Amino acid sequence: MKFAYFPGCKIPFELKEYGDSFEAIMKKLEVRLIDLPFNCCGYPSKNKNLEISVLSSIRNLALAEQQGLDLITPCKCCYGQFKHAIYFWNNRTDLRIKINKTLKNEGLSWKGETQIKHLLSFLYNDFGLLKLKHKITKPFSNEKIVVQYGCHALRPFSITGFDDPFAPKIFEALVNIIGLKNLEWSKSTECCGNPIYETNKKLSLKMLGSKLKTASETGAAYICNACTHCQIQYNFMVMEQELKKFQITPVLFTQILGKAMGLTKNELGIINTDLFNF
Amino acid sequence: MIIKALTIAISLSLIGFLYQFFSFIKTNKTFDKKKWRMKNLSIKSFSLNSILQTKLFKAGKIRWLMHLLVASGFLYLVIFHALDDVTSSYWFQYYQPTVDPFQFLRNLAGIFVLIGCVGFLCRRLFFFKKLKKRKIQFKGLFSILLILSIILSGFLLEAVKIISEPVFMEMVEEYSDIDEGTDLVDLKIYWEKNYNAVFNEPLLITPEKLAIGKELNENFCIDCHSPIKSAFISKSIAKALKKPSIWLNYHRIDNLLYYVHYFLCLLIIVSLPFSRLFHIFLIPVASLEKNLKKEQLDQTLGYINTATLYACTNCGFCSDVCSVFPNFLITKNINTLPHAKIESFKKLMNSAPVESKALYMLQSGNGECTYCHKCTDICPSGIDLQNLWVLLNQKLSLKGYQDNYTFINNLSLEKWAKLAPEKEKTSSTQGKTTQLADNVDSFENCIQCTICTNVCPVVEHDIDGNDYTPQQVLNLLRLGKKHLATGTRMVWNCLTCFSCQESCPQGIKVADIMIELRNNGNLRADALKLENFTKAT
Amino acid sequence: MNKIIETDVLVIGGGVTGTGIARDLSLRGQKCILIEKSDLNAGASGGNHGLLHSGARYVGSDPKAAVECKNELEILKKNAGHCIEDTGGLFVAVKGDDEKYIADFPGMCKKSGVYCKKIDLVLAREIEPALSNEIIAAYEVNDASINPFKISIENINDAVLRGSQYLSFSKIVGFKITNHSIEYAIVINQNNGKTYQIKARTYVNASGAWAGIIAAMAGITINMVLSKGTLLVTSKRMTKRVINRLRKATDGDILVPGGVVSILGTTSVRVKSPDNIYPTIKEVDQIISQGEQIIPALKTCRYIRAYSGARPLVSEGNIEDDRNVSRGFTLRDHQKDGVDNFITITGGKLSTYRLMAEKASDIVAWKHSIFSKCLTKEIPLPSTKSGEWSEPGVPINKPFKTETGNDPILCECEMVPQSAIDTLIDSIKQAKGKPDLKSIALRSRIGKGPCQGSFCSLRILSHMYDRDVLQDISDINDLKLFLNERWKGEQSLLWDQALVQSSLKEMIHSGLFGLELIKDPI
Amino acid sequence: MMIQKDTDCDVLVIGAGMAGMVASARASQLGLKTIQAGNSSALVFASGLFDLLGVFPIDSGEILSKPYPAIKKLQSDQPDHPYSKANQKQIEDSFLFLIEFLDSAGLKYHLPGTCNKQILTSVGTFKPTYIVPATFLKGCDLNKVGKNLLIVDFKGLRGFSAKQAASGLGDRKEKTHTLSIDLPENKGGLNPVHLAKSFENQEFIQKLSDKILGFSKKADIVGIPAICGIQNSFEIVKELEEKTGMDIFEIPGMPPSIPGLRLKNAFEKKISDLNTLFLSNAKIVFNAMEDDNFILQAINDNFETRIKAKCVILATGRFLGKGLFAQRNNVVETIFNLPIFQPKTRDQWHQLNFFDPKGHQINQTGLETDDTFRPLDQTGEPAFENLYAAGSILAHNDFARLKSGTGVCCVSAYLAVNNFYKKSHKMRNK
Repeated sequence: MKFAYFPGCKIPFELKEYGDSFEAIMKKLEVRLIDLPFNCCGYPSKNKNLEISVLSSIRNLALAEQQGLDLITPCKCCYGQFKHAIYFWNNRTDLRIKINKTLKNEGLSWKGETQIKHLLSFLYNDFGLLKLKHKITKPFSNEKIVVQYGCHALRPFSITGFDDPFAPKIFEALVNIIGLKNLEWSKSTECCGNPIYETNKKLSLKMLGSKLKTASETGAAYICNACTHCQIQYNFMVMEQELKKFQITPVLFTQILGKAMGLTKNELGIINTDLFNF
Repeated sequence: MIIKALTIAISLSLIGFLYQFFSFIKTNKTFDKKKWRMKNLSIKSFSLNSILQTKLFKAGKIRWLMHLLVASGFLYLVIFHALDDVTSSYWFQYYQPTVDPFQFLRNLAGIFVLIGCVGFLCRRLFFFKKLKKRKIQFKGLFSILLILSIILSGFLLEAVKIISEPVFMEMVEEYSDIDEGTDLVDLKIYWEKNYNAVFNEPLLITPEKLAIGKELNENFCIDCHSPIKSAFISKSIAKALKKPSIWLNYHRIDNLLYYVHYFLCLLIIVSLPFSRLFHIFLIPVASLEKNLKKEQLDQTLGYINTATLYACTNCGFCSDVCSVFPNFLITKNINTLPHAKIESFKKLMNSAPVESKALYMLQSGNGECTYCHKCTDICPSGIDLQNLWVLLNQKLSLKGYQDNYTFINNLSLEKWAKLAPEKEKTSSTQGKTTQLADNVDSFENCIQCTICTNVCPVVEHDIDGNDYTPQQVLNLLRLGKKHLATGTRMVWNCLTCFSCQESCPQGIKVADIMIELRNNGNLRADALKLENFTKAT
Repeated sequence: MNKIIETDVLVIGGGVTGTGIARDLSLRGQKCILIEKSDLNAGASGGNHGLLHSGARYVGSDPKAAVECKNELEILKKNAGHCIEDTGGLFVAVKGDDEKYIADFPGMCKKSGVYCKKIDLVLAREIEPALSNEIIAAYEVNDASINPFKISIENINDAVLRGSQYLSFSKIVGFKITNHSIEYAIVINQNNGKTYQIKARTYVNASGAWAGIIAAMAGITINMVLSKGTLLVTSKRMTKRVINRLRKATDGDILVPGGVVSILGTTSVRVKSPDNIYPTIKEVDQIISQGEQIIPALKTCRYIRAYSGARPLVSEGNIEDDRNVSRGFTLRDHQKDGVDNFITITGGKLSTYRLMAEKASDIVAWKHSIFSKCLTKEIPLPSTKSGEWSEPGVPINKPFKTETGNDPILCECEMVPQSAIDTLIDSIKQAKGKPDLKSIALRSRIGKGPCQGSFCSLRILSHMYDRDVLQDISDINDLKLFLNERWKGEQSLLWDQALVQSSLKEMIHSGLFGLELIKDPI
Repeated sequence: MMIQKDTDCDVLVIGAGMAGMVASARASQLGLKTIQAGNSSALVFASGLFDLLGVFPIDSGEILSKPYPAIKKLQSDQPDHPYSKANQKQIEDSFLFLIEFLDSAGLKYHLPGTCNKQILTSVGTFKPTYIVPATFLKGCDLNKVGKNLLIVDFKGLRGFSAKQAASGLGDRKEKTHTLSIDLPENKGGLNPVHLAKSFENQEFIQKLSDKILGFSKKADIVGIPAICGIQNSFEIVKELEEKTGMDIFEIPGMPPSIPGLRLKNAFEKKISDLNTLFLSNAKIVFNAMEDDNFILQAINDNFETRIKAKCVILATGRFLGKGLFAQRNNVVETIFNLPIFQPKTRDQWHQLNFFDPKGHQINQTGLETDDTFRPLDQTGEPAFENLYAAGSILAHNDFARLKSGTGVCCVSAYLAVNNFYKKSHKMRNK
C-alpha cells in the first residue's frame, strides 16, 4: 500500500515523536509513505476566512492527486478539516470556481478523486483488525487505559463519516486488540480544549482539568490519543501545577501500537523511559 | 594618502559594528536574562554550520557549491593578495605578486569568486520557485555586485598592467642596468612576444634578437616575474586589449584602475556591518542557538534572536516552503511570508518610522503563522525564524497591535454593538446568499429546545465568562442582530467541537454558523483596526 | 357601603385613544382615572397592523382622513420617535388590478397633498427584492410602522407620572344618572369581584368597539358597526418598506414590517360582538392567497401567529362593505342626548389617535372651562423602562448575564431576561393589576417568538412561584389561559414548521404535565 | 463528488426515537444485521417515564389506576388503535424486553406491575404512568403516602421551582418544605445537562447532602429535579440517600430532560455494542425494490450510503420526528409517500381550545396498518411485504392525551420486529 503522508504543521517540530512512531509502524505494516511539498491543511485559517482554509486543503489534495495517491494523516484536526473542505468545495459553487481559478494559476487542479484516511479509520476499515492482530508480537497485559476521540474526526458524522458519533468503537477495538484494557469514560468524546488554547488559555486548561479529573477517576493509567492537537494539549498538563497532580499519562496510540509490534523505543521516539517501563 | 583612506574606512566599519551591537542590546531590554540557559547553545550546529555550511548543503547542493567557491576564493584573495604586505611577503621571502604560484592562484581564486557571484545573480534573477511568478523582488544584490566589480576591476587592472609600456619601463629602470640601446629593444621584443606587453615603436623580430632578449630576461626579470601564461584570465583579457593599448598606456589607465579597485575594497570594508555581508559574522551566532519549542522561548536571549535577523541573506528559501503560502495567495499580504516579515522586522528594530498601517499588515500577516518550523528547518543561515515570529508578535502587541480575539475581547459588547456597519440597521432577509448567518432558512427551524446549549462544553466550563449560549446566538440572528452576534464571547470561545451540530434535532448547522460568525467578526475587526490606523497616520 | 373614588375625568377604555386622552388631559392639569375591563390595547388598538398611514390609502375613499393621517404622521415622528420605525412605503399594483384607479392615484394624492412618487418597476424590485415580477405600477409614499403597545404603555406611564391613575381589569357595570348628568359610575374589579364607585366631573367613553355597550348604560344609543380584521405575522421580515396593494381596499392588501417580522392583513367580516373574536382558517387562507400576488414568498414562508381586531365604525344607514364607512372618527358630546357630562369618542384609526384624544380633551376642557390648550403637539412622549420590553429585540445590545451577575434569560425566542419580568411584575402591581402571564405578555415580547410560549411560559411561571407572586396549584390555570391565548393566534396556521413546534408544545403541556386534566375554575 | 458506499442488512430502522431504538435493540438482539438511521436527540424530549395508558376514554378527564382493563375496552372500542393489534401478554413481554435491555446497559427501571403510578411533575400536576426509572420510584403516589416532604430546587435552573412543585401537594395534611440551593457556579442560568454532570463529582454531592441534612428533622423524603447524574444516576441517588438518611426521588420537568438523555445514552451504547451501524442525521430516500429487497439511499452531507435491506421498520415519528409532513392543506408521509389517515380539511385539524377534552384531530393522523403493523396502501393491502411501521407515526393514537406514548412505541416496535423475524424464519424453514 502507498499513501501521501500528511503530517500537518505540528508534528514535524512540536510533536516529533508522533511523526516518528507513525512512520515506524507504517513501515512495519509495509505501507509506503510519500512526502509531498504540502502546506497547512487550513484548519487554523477556518476561523479567519473560509476561502483560505478550503483553498489550503484542496491544494494539498491536488498535490496528492497529481501523484495519484490517497492521503493519510495521523492528525484528526487535519482529517476533519479536509473533509469539511471537500464538503464546501462540493456544495458552494461560487467558492469552488474561485478556488479552482487560484489553483490553476499555481498550475494545479483537483478532480475530487483523492480519499482522506485517518490512522485509526485506516487500520480499522482498510488494513483490517485481523491482519493487524497478526502483527502484534508483544501484546500488553491488560494495562488500564481510556481513549480520547478527537472531536474533528468524530463530528459532524454527516461530514466526516468517521464512526458512530455518540457511541464510537473504532478506537476501543484497536486498543483492545493490542492487549490493553479500555475503560468506560464519560468524557471520552468531549473536546480536549486545545482549539482555544492560544486565545483563551484559562478556559482551555479548565476543560483539560475536568477531563483529566474524570479520566483519572476511572482508574486508568493512560489516556490514549490519536490526534496531534489532543496530545499537545495533554502535554500541557506538566506545565500547570494543579494539573500535574492527576496520576494519568497521555500516550500516543502509535507508540503503544509500536511497542506491541515490538519496535524499539528509539524507533518510536519515546524520550520518557518509564512509559510502559520500556 | 592611501593608508589614511584605509584607516578611515576601517574605523568607519568598526563604528558600524559597535552601533549595530548596541542597537541589539538596546532593542531587547525587555528580556530577562535570568531565564537564559547554557544548554540552549549548541556547539555542534555552530561549528558545522559556520564552517561547512551544512544547512546550506541541505538546502541546495549547487547553491552550497557556489557559496563555497565565493567564500574560499574571496578568503584567499583577502589574505594572500589584499594583505600581502603583512602576510605573503612576510611568510615567503621570494614573494612577488607576479611570481607563481601566487599569480596563478590569484587568477584561480578570482575565477572562483566570479563563477559564484554570477551563480548567485542568476538564481536571484531567474530561479525563484513559487515566488518569482508573483514578481516578488528580493533586495541584497548590492553586495554581490560589489564583490563582482572588485574581482573584475582586479582582472582588468592586471591585464592593463601587462600590456602597459610605462609599467615595463619602470620595471626596467628599477630591476636592471639596461640603458637605452639595442639591449632594451631586444628585451622589448622578447616581452612583446612572451609577456603580451605592447610597445609604441615598431619592432622587427629576428631569432638573434629574441635569443638576446631571452638571455636578458633570464638575467634580470625571471626571478620575480613568472611567465605570463599562469595569469590565464588576465592574459586573455590583455590579448583582447591589444587594440586600444596605445590609448590605454598613454592615459595610464592602469593607475586609474588601481584606485578604483582599491576604493571598492574600502567600500566593502565600510558597508560590512550594514550590507548583507554582515551575515558572515552573524550566521555563527545564529547557528549557536538551539531551536526551542514555543513554550520555552522565554529562555532565549532577545538580542541574540534579533541579531540573527542580520544573518538573513534574504535567499527566500523560507517563503518557498512556507506552510501558509495559500493564505498569501488570497490575502495578498506579503507580510505573510517569512522573507518579507524579516525585512519589516528589521525596520521595526531599527526604530525607523514605520507607518501604523504597515505594522498592522505585519501583525495580520504574522498572525497567520502556524509555527510549523519549516522556515527554520530550511534556513541556510540557521536562524531560528519561528522563534523570531513569536518575538515579533510580542513586540507588536506591546505596540498595541493585537490579534482580533484580543481586540474584540477588550471591547465591551455594548461598544462592539455600536460599531455595527450601517447597512445592518434594518435587515430585510431576502435574496440568495451562501452565508448561513444571512439566510433565515438556515436557523428559523429552531424549536428552542436548548439541546445545543446543553451539550456545549464552553457553556459548561465557562459559566461566568460566557455571555450568550449557542441557541441564544441563533436567536440574535433571528432578531436581526448579526453584528452583535459576531462580537459575543460564545462565538469567539467556540471550540468547533460540533457537539451542538451533531445533536440538533432540527438539523441546524449550529457550529458552522458559529465559525461563519467568527469569520465575519474577523472581517469587521480588521476593517475597524484599519480605520483606526489610517486615522492615526 | 362601596368605597368611592373621586376624580376630574373618568376615561373608559385602555386603548390608544383612552391612554392618549388620559395623557392629554393630565398635561392640561386634569386628574384622570383610566379604567379598562381587561388590559391595555385589548381591542382594536392591539389588533391592527401597527401601520402609520401616510394618507395615500384614503385619498380615494376618504380625502379628509387622508389629510388627517398626513399631519398626524409628522407630529408622531417628531414626538414619539422611539415608538416608530420610519420604514417608508410602496403602493404596487399587479396585472389585473383596476387600471383606472392606478391612473387616478397620483392625481388624488396631489389633491390631498399626500406625497407620492412614481418609481420604475426595475428599481422597485431592486429596493424590494421580494416583490412579484408581475407588478405593473409602483409608487413611493411616506408610510411608517408603529408599535401600538409601546405607544399605549408610554402614554399611560406619562399620564400616571402626572398624577392620573390606571386601573386594569376594572369593568363598568353601570352609571348613576341624576338630572341629566352622570353622578357616578359603578365599577367592578374583575380580579376580586368587588364593586366600587368612581365620581368624576366628566366621563369619557373611549371604549372603541364597546362604545355602543357603554353608551347604552347611560341610555344612549350609538349604532356601532363592528368589522373584524385578521392579520398574520411572518417569522421573518419580508420587506424593508410597508407594501400596499394599489387598488380599492380589500383583503390581504397591506404588508407592514415591524422589527424582524412582517404583518400581513387584513380581512373585513361583520361581527356582532367585539368579545372573543379569533382568526379563522378561511380568513388566513384568503389573506395568504391575496398577499402572495404581490409578494410570492408569502406563499411558502413560515407564519408565527395570527390575530384579529374589531374595527369600531359608527354607521349612518346601511353599508355593504365596511371599509367604505368613513374611517374618520366620531366624537359625540351627549349633552344633546340629555347627558351633560358624558362624551363618546370612537371610530377613527391608530394613525390619528392623538388627534382624537386632542379633540375629545378639548370638549372636556371646555366643559371644565379650562383654557390651557392641547400640549401633545409640542411635548414629546417620554420613553420609560417598562415600555422598552415591548420592542422586538431592541433592549438586547448587551449581555444580561455579565451585566447583572445572575440574570437568566427566561424567554429565549425574544431574549427577555428575568430582570425584565421582575420590572414588569412590579409595574403591573402598581397599576393594581394582578401579574400573570397574559399581562406580562402584553407588556413584553414573551410568547411572541416561534415557540409561542411552549418554554418561556414554564420558566416564567416557575419564577413567579419562586417570587410568591403565585402560590396555589389553581394558579396553574394562569398557564392554561396564557397558552390558550397564544393558541387562538396559532391554531389557524399550523402547518409545516409551526405544526412541528405546536406538537412539541402538546407533548410537554399535555403529554407530560397533563394540563388538560386540570379542572377549569367555574 | 460524493463518496459512495454500499452495504446491505436484514433490517433498516429509520428513526432513532423511542420506537426506533426499541426496534433496533430488538432486531440486533435477535442477531439480525441492523442499520439504524436518524437523529437520536428526539429522546432528549422523552420524560423517561414509560406510559402505557393513563387516560381513557380520551375525554373522561380522569386518571386511570388500572391500565389493562381499560386497554381491553379500548381494543373493543377502537379496533384500529395500535394496542388493538396486541394482546396483554405481548404488551407485558415488550415492556419486559425493554426494561431488561436497558438494565443490561446499566439503566435501572422497576419491573412492570398492573397499576399506573402517579408522578408529581415540576409544575405540581400528577402524571399517570406505568413504569418509572428506579430513581423516581419513591416519589410515586405521593398524595397517598403520609410522609413529610422536602422539595429541592436550584437557583438558575430555569423552569423548576420547588414552591411550584410543592403547590401540587397543597391538599395533603402532611407538611411540604422547600429548599432553594444557590450554587456558586450559577451566573445567569444553569443548564440541566451541565448540572447533572456536576452530580458526578464527589464534593458537589457532599455539599448538597449537607444542605439537605438541615431538614432531617422536618422531612423524611426528598424530591430533587430529575438531574441526578447522567451515567450512573442510580448509584448517585443511593449515595445521597446514605449521606442524608432520607429517601430521595427525582421529579420530571420540562425538556431537555435528563432521564431522556440517560435513555439515549443507554440505547446508543448497547445498540452500538451489538454492532448496529448508526447513520446519524442521514436522510433516507427510497429508490426501488430489487427482488423483495428494499434499495434505499442514506444521504449525508458528505457521502451517500446505498443500503439493500430485507426489511424496513418505519419509526420516523410524527411531525416532530419528520415522519409526517404537513403541507398547508394535507399531511404526507415523507419516505414511501404512503397514504395517510387524516381529517378532510385543515379546519378539522385543531380545536379552538388548546386543552379541548376531545383532543385535536391532527393527533389521530398517521399510518393505518394490518395486524402485523405493516402499513396499508390505498387498496387496504400491505404496501410492501416487509415494511413495518412503529411508534407515533401510527394512526388513531393521540398518545399525548391518552398518556400512552412509550407504550405504543415499545409495543409496536417490539412486535413489528418479532413479526418480521417469525416470517423470515418460516421462509427459511420451508
